[in-house]
Amino acid sequence: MVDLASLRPVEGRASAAPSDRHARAIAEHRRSRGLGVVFWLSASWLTLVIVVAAFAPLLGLVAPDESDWMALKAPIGSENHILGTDPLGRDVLSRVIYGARVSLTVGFTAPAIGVGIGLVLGLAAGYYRGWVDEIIGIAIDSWLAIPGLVILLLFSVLYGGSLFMVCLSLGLLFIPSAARITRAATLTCTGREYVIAARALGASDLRIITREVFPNIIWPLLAFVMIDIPIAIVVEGSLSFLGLSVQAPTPSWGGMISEGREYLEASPHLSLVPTAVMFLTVLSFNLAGDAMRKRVSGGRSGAI
Amino acid sequence: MRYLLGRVQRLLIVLLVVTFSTFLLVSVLPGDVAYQIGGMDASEAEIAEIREELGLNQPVVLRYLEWLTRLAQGDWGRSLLTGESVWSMIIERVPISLELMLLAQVMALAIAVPAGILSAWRPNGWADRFITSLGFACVSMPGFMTAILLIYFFSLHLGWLPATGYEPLSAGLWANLKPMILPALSLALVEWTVLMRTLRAEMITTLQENYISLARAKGMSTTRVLLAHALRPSSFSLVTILGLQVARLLGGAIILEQIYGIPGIGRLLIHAVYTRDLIVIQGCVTFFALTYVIVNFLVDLAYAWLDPRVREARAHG
Amino acid sequence: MNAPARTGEPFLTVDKLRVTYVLDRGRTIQAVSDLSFALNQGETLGLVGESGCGKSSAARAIMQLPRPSDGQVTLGNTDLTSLRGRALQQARRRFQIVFQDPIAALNPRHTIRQILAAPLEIAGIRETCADRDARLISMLERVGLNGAQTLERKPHEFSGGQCQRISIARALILNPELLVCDEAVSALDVSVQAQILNLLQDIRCEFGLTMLFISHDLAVVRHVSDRVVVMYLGTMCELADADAIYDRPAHPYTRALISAVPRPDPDLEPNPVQMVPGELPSPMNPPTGCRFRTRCPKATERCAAEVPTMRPVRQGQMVACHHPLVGA
Amino acid sequence: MHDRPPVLEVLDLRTAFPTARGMLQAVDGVSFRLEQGRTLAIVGESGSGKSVLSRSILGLLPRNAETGPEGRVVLNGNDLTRLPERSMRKLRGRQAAIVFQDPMTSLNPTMTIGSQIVEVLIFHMGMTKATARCRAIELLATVGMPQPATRVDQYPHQLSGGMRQRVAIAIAIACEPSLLIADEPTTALDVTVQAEILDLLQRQVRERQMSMILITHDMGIVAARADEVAVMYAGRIVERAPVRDLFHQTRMPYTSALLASIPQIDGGRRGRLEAIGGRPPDLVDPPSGCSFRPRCRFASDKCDMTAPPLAGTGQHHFACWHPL
Repeated sequence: MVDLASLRPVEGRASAAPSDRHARAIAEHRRSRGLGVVFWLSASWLTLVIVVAAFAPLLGLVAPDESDWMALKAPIGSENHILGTDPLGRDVLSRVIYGARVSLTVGFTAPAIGVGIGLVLGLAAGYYRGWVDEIIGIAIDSWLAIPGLVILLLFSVLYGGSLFMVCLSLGLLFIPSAARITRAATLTCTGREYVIAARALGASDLRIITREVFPNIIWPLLAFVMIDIPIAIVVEGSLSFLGLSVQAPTPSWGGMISEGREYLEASPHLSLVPTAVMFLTVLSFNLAGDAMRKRVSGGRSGAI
Repeated sequence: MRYLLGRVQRLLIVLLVVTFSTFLLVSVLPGDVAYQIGGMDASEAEIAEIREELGLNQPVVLRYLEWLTRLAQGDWGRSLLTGESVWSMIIERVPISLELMLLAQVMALAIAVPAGILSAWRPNGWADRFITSLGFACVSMPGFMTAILLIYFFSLHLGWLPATGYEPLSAGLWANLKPMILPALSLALVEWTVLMRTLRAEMITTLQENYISLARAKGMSTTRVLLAHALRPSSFSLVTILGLQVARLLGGAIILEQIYGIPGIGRLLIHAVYTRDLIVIQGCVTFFALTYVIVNFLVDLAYAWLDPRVREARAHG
Repeated sequence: MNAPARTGEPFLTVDKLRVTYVLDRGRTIQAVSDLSFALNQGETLGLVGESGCGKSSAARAIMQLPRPSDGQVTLGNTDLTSLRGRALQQARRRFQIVFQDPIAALNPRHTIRQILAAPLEIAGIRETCADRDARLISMLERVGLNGAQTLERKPHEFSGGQCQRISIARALILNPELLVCDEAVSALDVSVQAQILNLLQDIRCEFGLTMLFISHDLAVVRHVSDRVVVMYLGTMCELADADAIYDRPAHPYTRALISAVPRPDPDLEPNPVQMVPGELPSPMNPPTGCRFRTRCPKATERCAAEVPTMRPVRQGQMVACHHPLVGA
Repeated sequence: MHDRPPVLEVLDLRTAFPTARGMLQAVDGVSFRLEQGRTLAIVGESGSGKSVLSRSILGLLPRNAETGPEGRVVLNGNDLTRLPERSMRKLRGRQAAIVFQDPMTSLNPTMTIGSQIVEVLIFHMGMTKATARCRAIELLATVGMPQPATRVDQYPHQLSGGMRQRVAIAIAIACEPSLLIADEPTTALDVTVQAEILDLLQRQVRERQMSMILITHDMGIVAARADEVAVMYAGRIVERAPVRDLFHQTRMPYTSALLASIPQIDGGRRGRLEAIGGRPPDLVDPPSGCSFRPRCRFASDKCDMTAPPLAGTGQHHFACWHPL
């Protein structure tokens, strides 16, 4: 297979009126590199969920924890409860919307914490090597040795269900993978000649890290963060499923699914509605992230 | 051989770091276990006496060292609540979790390997797009959601498979396997995507290599090029990811064990955490760390077998 | 072309340079052992040898990237090997390097302005944007590029030859005294190579540069160098004026190397290889005594027993061989 | 000389790749013939299309490559461009073989060198595993591999660059193909090993009466090893001649400029090299008329208008309106 890179044409002005062959080639290339309809579909669903969750109080919804004793376990489509109510008479639609707040906050803050700390560790390990690399390596290995959920269990039991603690403990879970990706990217980057050239110019380590290494490793890392967001939402869902995430009154998707489990037979929508919403949101994050990664890495994405 | 000794030494350090940090974390747990034992109405004196008897007042480091020395002699300690030996509790549950994990991994691999090869053969072709989007759908469906849906269809509606319960092997192979199919499937549905994507990414890079062009130039058929030439050099990171998953799955199936009512290690751990049973928590975490260490070691050996260059480097190392 | 070696005393002296790489746990490789030479101001020394002979490791050691394991490198009257930290970073202005792969030597994320401004920023030269741009544009014009059009663009928009010109501009912007070219033209096509070689000649005279030219291509080295060092498996075989070493090689390895180069003339029959066929010995356990003896047609017991030392065999020609080809 | 049909005949071969800026015409209408036992050197700078040409002949192009419909590649009588992939596969390795440039990456790192030779023998020659293994050991001996019996079970990373290239040659000649394409076989090797490998190639080609296409950018190798030479520029053959004519009666300005810009190892001529001005052509948007026009000293409006055809007397053909 001839590698196209070796045939890289020298810069030249694109011909004024590209013949149809050129136009076809440019179009084909743009399509494979473009973001595509899948991206726009998922992006629009995500914006909808974010906007609705952010402005929930203004939407004039019934309060998520207000019980309407008149309509217990109302089916979908009853008059003032479009998506019906749960056994305590609380409106399913408003609970799903307010539940989104929990999932999205966790979804964005946890990877941010994880990648933030992972970035620093990875950079230090990849750039300074030697004993720094060894110690950070052992720390990461130990962190991976304890199954993630165990840490979450201990943390949630220790500090109870505050949203902040869930984000923090979940963030800690993302540190090892982020550190490994950064370390690998830093290692390849410091091997390249432009870093050695910077050293030859007398640049200090700090300058090399900030000006030469960082701009080159930020892209693979950002692409990787896009994978963490859906994972964070899923893990938060599992936690609230076990009742270890935010405590009872505040609604969360996982909690709703767990509560709806007993009534699967009679009114399955109690579990299935939050399941569907969560699935669509997580799927959109994944698809949007993959489309962007394709754009960044030039067509052959699919890195884990 | 020196390389392998180096690896073992490093993994032992990891083991120590893990056990000590868990011990530290656990001993800070609020809601002292003494209350659990003494019951809510126990008097202060009784509580103090229980704490003394269980040695909870000694400084953490001393308790850890004491626990470690006893572990070294094979005594995993006794559960503070039931007094049952931790080791027997773990040994009793290991085969169950192990069976669940192995079944899930076999299913995951059976789907992931062919899918990975197929999608890597024609990147961005129709097969690749279909498999990748299917993968995203499975990844977007967390384990407990798949579990609920599977139960909803296969056991509630169709009634083919039991939703919960566990039959030991002694009750016959099919009787044992039957309740295991749904949990293993819901686990496999999430894990296969990660394996597939790793293999796909690696295969795509391998298929660009010169020795693949040479294989085609030798007149080898496409299937032979994919299987005999490209698969093995692309399976290195697959083995690593598999190793990580095996270690994680042993503890990670906690939720599924909860939903499907399978008495695995995961449930033992959850129960121990709720009841603040320090010694059992410590025992479980040590067991997980041990499996992680052993699996990592096996992955290293697999590397040497798969990649002759590594085997060569280590023979000198 | 041969800029007269103006001042008598040597400008760059390398004394017993040794570079050792530590493999995992205790096994080491001697990439360079006992390299010594002196270079006068404005002179160009060619460093030639096959891959694995340590020429690139020597170049990096001279540049203190990283510092050599042993031996001394003095530039003018400063001993570079003893400099540390800030002092070394300050001194780096005086010696610069150009790499083999033109594209990899430029940060893909930076514009050409950022790349060329970096040395000025590191050296702490404060000036207005206008002055700086003017300085950058004039340097780009000096290396044969259209300055104004180049500043805003990124490395991937340029061909190999153009990127190498940018690297040279970056190296020259602080007016260095020594320029090390590590296989600077090996990755380029013949026509582009000729352009860069001509450019190197022009700037050498204009900037009064002393140059160290490392390459595996003997024809290019002869074209560029005043004197040439031939290396084999980390050791020096021969050091002499360019014409002397090519016309009357004294070391059997030099003769074998020169005769193996195919000449672009169909009437010449390809010379038989004047070496014992076989593989390059592994640098981990090099042969005892003279390292070339396992492939040398004239090897004797003495070659195995005693390590040959560099000694003069003719005016301005030194060789490390017990049986030099005198009068060849 | 012309009684036997040529081993290989290539007519108006075109290959292009879609890129972000349009269709990159890597091979732009190449035609040549190659008789039995002759060695044709194809020389040109990077981007001239010589490697793409070699892969187009064997049909080893990436999926998105587009080949011109009217191109013909006739090998021993059958037209490869019309063959379905299945029968093309029977041909590759059997009638035509290729040796790549970089020995470090052209052998499978996880397979022993023996199995990589045996594989071809079993697939094409129907040998059993045992006979194929002995044949492999014989082949390793013929390509000058020391202790072939022990080396056969070694892995590529245990061998030096030169040794690996010998294995690649052993694989190529295993099924006695009539055409051997060597794509810059020694560029990644040191000059002393280079001489040994080229001697080996020439010996095998002569002993087995094979025809060889030797692709290189080094004029020294062309002069020493080729019978005929084709100079490529911007995807086209701009000059084709027996090796002596090409060097001594060069007609194409590009070829003479190329020869003049090579530094000489013999004789003290130093001073400035006659470098060719300008930059290599852009294959996506090639200049109109003769593609060397922007860099040519003799260019005229005629060169700007129409591209000169490959014409000339006897065996010396060149594509230039103002030949030297």
